[in-house]
Amino acid sequence: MQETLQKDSVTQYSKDDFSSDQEVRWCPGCGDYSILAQTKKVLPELGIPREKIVFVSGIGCSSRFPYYVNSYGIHSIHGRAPAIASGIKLTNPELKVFLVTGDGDGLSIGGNHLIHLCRRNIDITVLLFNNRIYGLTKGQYSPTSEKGKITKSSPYGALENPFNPIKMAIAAGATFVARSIDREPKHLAETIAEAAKHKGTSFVEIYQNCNIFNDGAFEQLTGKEKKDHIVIMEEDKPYIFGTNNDQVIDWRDNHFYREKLDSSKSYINHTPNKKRDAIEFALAELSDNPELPTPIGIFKRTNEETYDGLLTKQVSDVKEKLGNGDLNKLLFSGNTWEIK
Amino acid sequence: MQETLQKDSVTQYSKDDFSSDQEVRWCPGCGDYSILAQTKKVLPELGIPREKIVFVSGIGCSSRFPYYVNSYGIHSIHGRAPAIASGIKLTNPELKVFLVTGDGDGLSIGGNHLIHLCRRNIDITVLLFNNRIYGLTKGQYSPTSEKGKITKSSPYGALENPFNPIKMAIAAGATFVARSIDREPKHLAETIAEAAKHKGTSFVEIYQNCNIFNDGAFEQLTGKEKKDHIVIMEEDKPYIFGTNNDQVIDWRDNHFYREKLDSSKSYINHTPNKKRDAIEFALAELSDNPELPTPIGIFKRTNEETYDGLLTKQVSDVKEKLGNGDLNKLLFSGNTWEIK
Amino acid sequence: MTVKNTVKASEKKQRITIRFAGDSGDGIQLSGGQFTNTTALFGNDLSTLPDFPAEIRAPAGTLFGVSGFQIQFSSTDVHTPGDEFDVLIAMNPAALKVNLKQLKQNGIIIVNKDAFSVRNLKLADYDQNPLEDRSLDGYQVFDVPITSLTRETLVDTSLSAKEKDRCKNFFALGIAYWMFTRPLDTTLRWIETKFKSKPDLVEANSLALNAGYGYALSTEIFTTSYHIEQAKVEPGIYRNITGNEAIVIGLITAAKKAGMELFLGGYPITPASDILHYMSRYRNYDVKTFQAEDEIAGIGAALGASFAGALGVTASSGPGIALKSEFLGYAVMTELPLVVINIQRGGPSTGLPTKTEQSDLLQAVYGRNGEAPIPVVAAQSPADCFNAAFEAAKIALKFTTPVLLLSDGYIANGAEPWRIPDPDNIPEIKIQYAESNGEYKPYLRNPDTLSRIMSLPGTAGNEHRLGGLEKEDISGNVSYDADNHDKMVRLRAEKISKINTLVSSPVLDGESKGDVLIISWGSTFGTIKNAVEKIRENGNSVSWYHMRWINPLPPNLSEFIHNFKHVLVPEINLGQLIKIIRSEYLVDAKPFNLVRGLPFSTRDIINAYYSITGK
Amino acid sequence: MTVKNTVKASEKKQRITIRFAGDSGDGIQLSGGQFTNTTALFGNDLSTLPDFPAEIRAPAGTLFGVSGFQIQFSSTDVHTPGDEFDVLIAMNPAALKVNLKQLKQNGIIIVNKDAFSVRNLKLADYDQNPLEDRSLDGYQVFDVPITSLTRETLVDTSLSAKEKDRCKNFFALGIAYWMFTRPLDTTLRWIETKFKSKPDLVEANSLALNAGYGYALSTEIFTTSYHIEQAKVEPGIYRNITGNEAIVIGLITAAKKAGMELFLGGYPITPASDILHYMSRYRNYDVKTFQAEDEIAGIGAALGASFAGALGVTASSGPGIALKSEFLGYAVMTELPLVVINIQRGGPSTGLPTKTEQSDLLQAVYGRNGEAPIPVVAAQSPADCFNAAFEAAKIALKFTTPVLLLSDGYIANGAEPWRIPDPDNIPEIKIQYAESNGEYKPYLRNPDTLSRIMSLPGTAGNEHRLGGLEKEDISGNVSYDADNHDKMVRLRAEKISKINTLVSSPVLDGESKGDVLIISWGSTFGTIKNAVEKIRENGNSVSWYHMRWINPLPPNLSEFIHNFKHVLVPEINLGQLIKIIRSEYLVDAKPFNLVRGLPFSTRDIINAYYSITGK
Ligand SMILES: Cc1ncc(C[n+]2csc(CCOP(=O)(O)OP(=O)(O)O)c2C)c(N)n1
Ligand SMILES: Cc1ncc(C[n+]2csc(CCOP(=O)(O)OP(=O)(O)O)c2C)c(N)n1
Ligand code: SF4
Ligand code: SF4
Ligand SMILES: [Mg+2]
Ligand SMILES: [Mg+2]
Repeated sequence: MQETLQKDSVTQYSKDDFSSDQEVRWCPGCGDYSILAQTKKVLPELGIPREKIVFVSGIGCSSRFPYYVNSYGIHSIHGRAPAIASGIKLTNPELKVFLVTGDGDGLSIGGNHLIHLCRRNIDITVLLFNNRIYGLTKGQYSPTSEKGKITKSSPYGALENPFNPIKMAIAAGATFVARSIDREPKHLAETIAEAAKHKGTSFVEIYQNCNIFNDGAFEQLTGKEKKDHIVIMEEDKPYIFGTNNDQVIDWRDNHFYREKLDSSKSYINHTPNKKRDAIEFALAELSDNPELPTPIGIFKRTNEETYDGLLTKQVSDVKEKLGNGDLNKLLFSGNTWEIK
Repeated sequence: MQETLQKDSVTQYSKDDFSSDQEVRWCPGCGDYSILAQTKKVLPELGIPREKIVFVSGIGCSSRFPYYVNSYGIHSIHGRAPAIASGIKLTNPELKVFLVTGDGDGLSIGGNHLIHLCRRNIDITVLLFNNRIYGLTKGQYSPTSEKGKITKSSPYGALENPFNPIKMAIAAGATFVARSIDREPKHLAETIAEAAKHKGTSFVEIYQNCNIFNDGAFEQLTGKEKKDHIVIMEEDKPYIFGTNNDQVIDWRDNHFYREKLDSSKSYINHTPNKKRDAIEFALAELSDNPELPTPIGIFKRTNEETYDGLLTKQVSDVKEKLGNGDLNKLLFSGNTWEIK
Repeated sequence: MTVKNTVKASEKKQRITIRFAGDSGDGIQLSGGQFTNTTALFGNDLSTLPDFPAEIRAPAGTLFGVSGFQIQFSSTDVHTPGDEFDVLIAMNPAALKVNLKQLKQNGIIIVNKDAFSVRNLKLADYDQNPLEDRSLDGYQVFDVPITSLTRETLVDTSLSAKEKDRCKNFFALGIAYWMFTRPLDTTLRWIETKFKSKPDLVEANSLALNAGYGYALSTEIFTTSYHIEQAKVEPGIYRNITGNEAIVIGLITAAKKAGMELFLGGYPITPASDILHYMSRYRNYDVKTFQAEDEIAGIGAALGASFAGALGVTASSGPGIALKSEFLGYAVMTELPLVVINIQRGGPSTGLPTKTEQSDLLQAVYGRNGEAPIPVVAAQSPADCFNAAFEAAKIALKFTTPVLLLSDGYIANGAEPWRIPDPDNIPEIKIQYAESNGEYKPYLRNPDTLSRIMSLPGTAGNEHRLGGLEKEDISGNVSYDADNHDKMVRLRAEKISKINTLVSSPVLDGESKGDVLIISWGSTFGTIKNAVEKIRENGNSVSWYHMRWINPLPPNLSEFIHNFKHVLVPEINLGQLIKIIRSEYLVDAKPFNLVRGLPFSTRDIINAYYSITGK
Repeated sequence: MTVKNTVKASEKKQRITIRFAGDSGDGIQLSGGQFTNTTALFGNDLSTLPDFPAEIRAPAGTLFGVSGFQIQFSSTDVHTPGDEFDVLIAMNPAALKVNLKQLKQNGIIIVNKDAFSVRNLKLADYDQNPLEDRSLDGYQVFDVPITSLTRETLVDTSLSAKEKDRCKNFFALGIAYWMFTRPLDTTLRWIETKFKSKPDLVEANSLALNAGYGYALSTEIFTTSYHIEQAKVEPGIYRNITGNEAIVIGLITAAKKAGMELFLGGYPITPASDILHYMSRYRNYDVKTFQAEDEIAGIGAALGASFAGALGVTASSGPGIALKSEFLGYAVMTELPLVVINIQRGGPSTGLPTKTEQSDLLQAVYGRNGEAPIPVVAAQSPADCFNAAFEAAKIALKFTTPVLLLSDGYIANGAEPWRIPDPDNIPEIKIQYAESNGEYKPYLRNPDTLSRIMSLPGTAGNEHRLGGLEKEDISGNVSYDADNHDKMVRLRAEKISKINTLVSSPVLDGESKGDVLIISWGSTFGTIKNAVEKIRENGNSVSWYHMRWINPLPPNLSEFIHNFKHVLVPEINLGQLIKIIRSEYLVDAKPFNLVRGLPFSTRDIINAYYSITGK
């Protein structure tokens, strides 16, 4: 698709060309602003004409996103964005389709559609804004809220284990899986750009602060000591981190361990571009473990046939085999007889 | 729960005590018969009175199961058995709840409910009959059908990658995850028994032959050379298999490899009882790889708090703190005033 | 087998109904299909109905495992597969037992005598062999050892015993061909193509067919054959078609005539699955089918496809349609074209999945939150599904609206000859898209239809966003304004009423005043047509109005509905259309309802007529 | 601050409506709540309505960010929060702009003058300062520099500037207390408890409240205070209650009276979420709440809970109810008790989530596949939600059926005083379970109610299976039999009609014949009551029938519905109940509809009355 689009003489867009005429109506201070800004920064870099971009969302604060981007867009119903997005992409594979969703929209009511999208590997870029809360409905716990969390709907503490969205995306078969943070604008922009360029279902979990109902959910990862709690995964490099860049995580005895960096030793390198996912799965587990840093960056990126690609091919194969559909043939097929 | 139940003087049941008065109406030769037989064999061993057992299912050939078991039962609607089962278990934690579902019922329309059940770790035993086809609706491909499969709804071949149910259950957080086969009655009975005894969400994928619409889907694993294609996982033992018991799979360079057994070497042992799941995930991936054997047995078994247990505790904690609910208090709470 | 040449009688008949019945494994559907093709090519009018057991493959010989195929054919018009049959071909005791009550007095029974074993009799709950206990007195019974005769016929072939037995349906078919003077060539040709790669099967099946024919011709058992002359039907080229096939072809035709791709978002469910199956074969017609993870994703993908410029379609049955309710409301709000097909079955809930019913009408008209009007159109017969589907698509596209197309299990699986229209005579469906001028207003309307003027992704300058929150008139921006909401709610309703400018009202059959007006809809068409003819034959007067669009209501109905002493509304539900009729026209219409999972019989309607008139 | 002691006038009033308005951050809901409590304890009858912006936290000063709280209080009966208000307290220009059109002529405006900065004026789309351009002539405007006065009052406290500013709502409240001669003590006590752990906030807020009161008392700006006498309401103990609170309490009471646990399967959605929130606090009442992954799982879990012996409940709003359609049909088939609450909001689709509407009635009655009758009951006011919920639960349990309880955004968030019943006088809900005898027939019915006689898991010997396929009468086995199906479809319908043996018909208000009969349902109760009183005060006659159960229809309506020249059915939709009325009674009822996302005003109804009578 990328090729086709680049053939068009794409105007050199600026960030502002992607601002719609709608007033942005998130709470002041909401992390969604940063994600919007970075996305609008990335869009001109893709070299895709504005009219060939479609943003699809569900319902939630995050899902208001399409209103603010000057492209085609669909603000759909709660949890169902993957269905609509799939229909759009399969109908017109020339379009670049983004899907914006929240931890409630994408993992609670919409969980099934999302994993089926990943499984099918339709060429759609998913941005999941994870603020670990239902924002729009004013603060109930979500499938990514921590156990014990006290919210409007859990006055005595939530009893559920949270989902790890990265694990789910990997298990379901997404071919590009990454994580970033609203407060790391540069990393965020790069990650969105990489995801957007990937062919196949690309899934990006974005940690996002809801300063009204779940302020500070990612405090550790965005505060002063954040460098001790984040490890940025870079291809073919070991997992080094820490305020003084002196920590590393390494894979031993089938687990990741944290240790002090010893420059004389060699460590496992990050290699996201392969088909088997056990190590990626172990990386995904790190964020569940308070002792270990949370990885951000690209967990997995593999090149596989897309559903949309296969469908296009199937259509042309069948046309080649059976000839272009013709109404006469359609109507007069089967056993016919004439009455005079 | 087990304790409570065992206090009842449980009649010594036989297999037949669990046969209902309904005629079994699967196609002759269907793998479901074997699963029914093994389940009815296991039930008496659990020492649970028949009236405290509930079988809940969705819709599909597999989901007719509850009609044939003489216990309480619910044949619900397509995909929704986890919701009903959760409501039953949370209302009466004394009940032993089984959930019977198919690859369509449990992974297509019901995928979301199933992963949320696993995440919550409600004490329910899930038996997923995977025949890689929609049986009841007469043969469309399912989310576990292989790519390229030709069926009624995919005359030119299905374009989708299949789910790996074991991966999904692990990623979602089920605390007991296992696989067995309709044609391995002994293994099947043992696996169902272990699952039934587990406290928490136990998930068993059962490969099941649909001899009408997908005959031979598991040919390799049930045919003459099956021993070359199955590895039976046993706790604290290496993964040895093969018709002559001379093959092994071992973990090296972060992958599983197949090799000839060398009795002088030591191999990785199967240790399903731990919290981190990367190796289990790698084991789950084996069945996607035609070069490697398909593991059957228990992938994972960990002991974690159940949602039902936590809820019971929360209810009694709150009672302790606030006193038993009393209608007078309920009605006359808040700002009241009297008009004379 | 000793064969004598005998001279046999030949009788002329106007109309015959045959029921083939046997185990699911007996090839009943195949025999029925062959008889149908042969009969169609012979030039009779006809109508057929397969009748599957609910179980996939019930154990052989059981009552619930009986599979049936019914065909009515005639030298005059045929409207239904027939209520009762003249001939029952029963391949085992269970098939006899299940079907006997619908056989006419003195009707013909052909049984496979070999299948009346003790075991099979027990499976069929027979205490005694009905072939021996005189319980079949009053019928013309022909007990033929079909299995052994077939084996004998094939004794020289290389087939296994099991394979030989599987040919016995052709032997039985051969008997039927002789009895109704049908030529064998259509079926012989079919056998040749079908088993091309297995010459021994071609030989065996052909032998069996010929042997059955020969047996009937030569033995003394069968004395009379029947002749049914060609029907005087409209000249043209015909094919036999089921309702579900006709829907598929109708929609593909509509998409082609609109110059669009067709996109079906589906999920299997009885009795709608065949729409997904048939549709998936037409990739070369730019038909994309997407088997979604559930019904919600199915309609969602279809709606996304509509947004991207395809004709979005989704098909399901009761429980699946219920799941689509929320998305239907969204389609109303976004005003995107969409065809939603409901092949109704017995309800509520899972109900009777393989049976027919008309009980989803009020759900179709009202089953959504908020004021969410959706046009509803109902097909009346298998072949008519083509027109209904075409019209549904046309209205969806012309009025940028979801349209609900109602069919049901009876006409979805039933078949009848369809006079194939000349594709060149089918008018195009012209759609007006907005110009690419950077000033696009997504809720600007065509003043005639009140439809939105759409613009597809890819159109530079017309970038816009749709959503489910209330829209500001014209601009389409989100609006919480009170007056705007009232306006939009009324605009959406008014748009649906405008559909009457593009579709024509049904024509009243009969006088525009009188004693009785029957109002009906959907698949009861054929039965009621029969009944109306009979009532008139009996010298009574009746007028009949069969509705096509239930929403909006047809304008001409109000012109005469008050001119009758009695208004009778027969429905296969507890009274749904009648609620709408009474409310709209304040006429004291009376219901006639039977909710048995089965089509009405002609007699039911005639009785209802007499009971309302007190005659 | 210079303060003079002045002698002020005091005027008696019968009825006052005040609107507090300001930014979401201005503490409007809090001030309103305090004014309400004080007024309730003072002994006036009252009714309140909060009015939130659609956005969570809209930027300060914007028009769409205005939050409001309205209260009507009186020395006589109050039925609604009032159409227009006598007093508007506006904390910024946007609040003034948004609310001015509903202020009565010559009404009182109290504004925070400090907030009328250029920036805020611009945000509110004012070209000129309305305090200066004479556009408020015709109102009594009091422009008080509330922010600076508050700051001045708190100059000696240790609070930050921001914290000080947050006290300004108490200053404004103080003014209101003076103006309507309310005592300060209730609020002072509340401040003490609320900020127990922060003594400096206790001090500051109390100071601000007193200062506002003192300011109004002493300055010459305010000349008149108003006195509204205690209402003569029924003696008893009262509390103020919102509709959603009342539903929660009503259901818990029902569960207790039935000796059961209560299980709520929920999923958040505006405006129903508060039911989940409130319910989750009552763990010690054996209330289990389960926040499911979606609405379908919510109803499914509730139904499972019912099967296991709890009172299963699920609550949602339009789009969520649509998703539950399939499960509702399943509940009909399995005949399990279930209470389903729909807090209606503006539709279709996502529509207007924070606005009110009555447009889900036909969905409630008809929105399922197959013949799936469900009783439908509607609450009429916040406090009435208690009775409606209790009755819904009772019927669900007594008739083993799902029951749909309709409320809406208006009464869900609105509040009014509720005379608390004596719990001991509330009768028990007795449920008959089957004996444990090994002969259990799950579809055996109680001959009076036609309800199933249930048996809970855990009961030895009564093991049985339920499901969504058609059931054989009595045994409950799966049955594909045609006659059985017809029988069961009718039995399920008949059961619902039997509910009339247990609930009483509404009483007709007015003569049983005459010119005009108004028929209404749900939350329009208060407004229509006002209107009916006004119409009668004007010397005109009108009768009024407010329905509680929409399905089954109340038997007494047929006794008088034909005795009126005009039947008027006002609804906040395009006419839904009226469809049922016209169809059932064949009466030419006329609709009155406004679909503005808002409750009717009394004037709307009066006008509709005059327009139908042509007076
Ligand atoms: C069918 C349906 N159910 C429920 C809702 C109410 N609802 C709207 S958004 C939302 C959750 C939003 O959470 P999330 O996706 O995390 O988005 P956020 O607001 O946190 O960005 C819910 C429950 C709805 N609009 N529709
Ligand atoms: C809402 C709804 N959608 C669709 C169906 C039709 N349906 C019944 S079973 C089934 C799939 C069954 O597949 P699976 O769960 O794999 O069970 P199997 O028959 O293979 O055991 C489908 C699509 C239904 N009954 N209800
Ligand atoms: S509620 Fe939270 S997520 Fe929503 S806009 Fe406000 S800060 Fe952002
Ligand atoms: S269709 Fe397949 S799965 Fe269903 S009963 Fe028959 S053999 Fe079993
Ligand atoms: Mg969120
Ligand atoms: Mg299956």
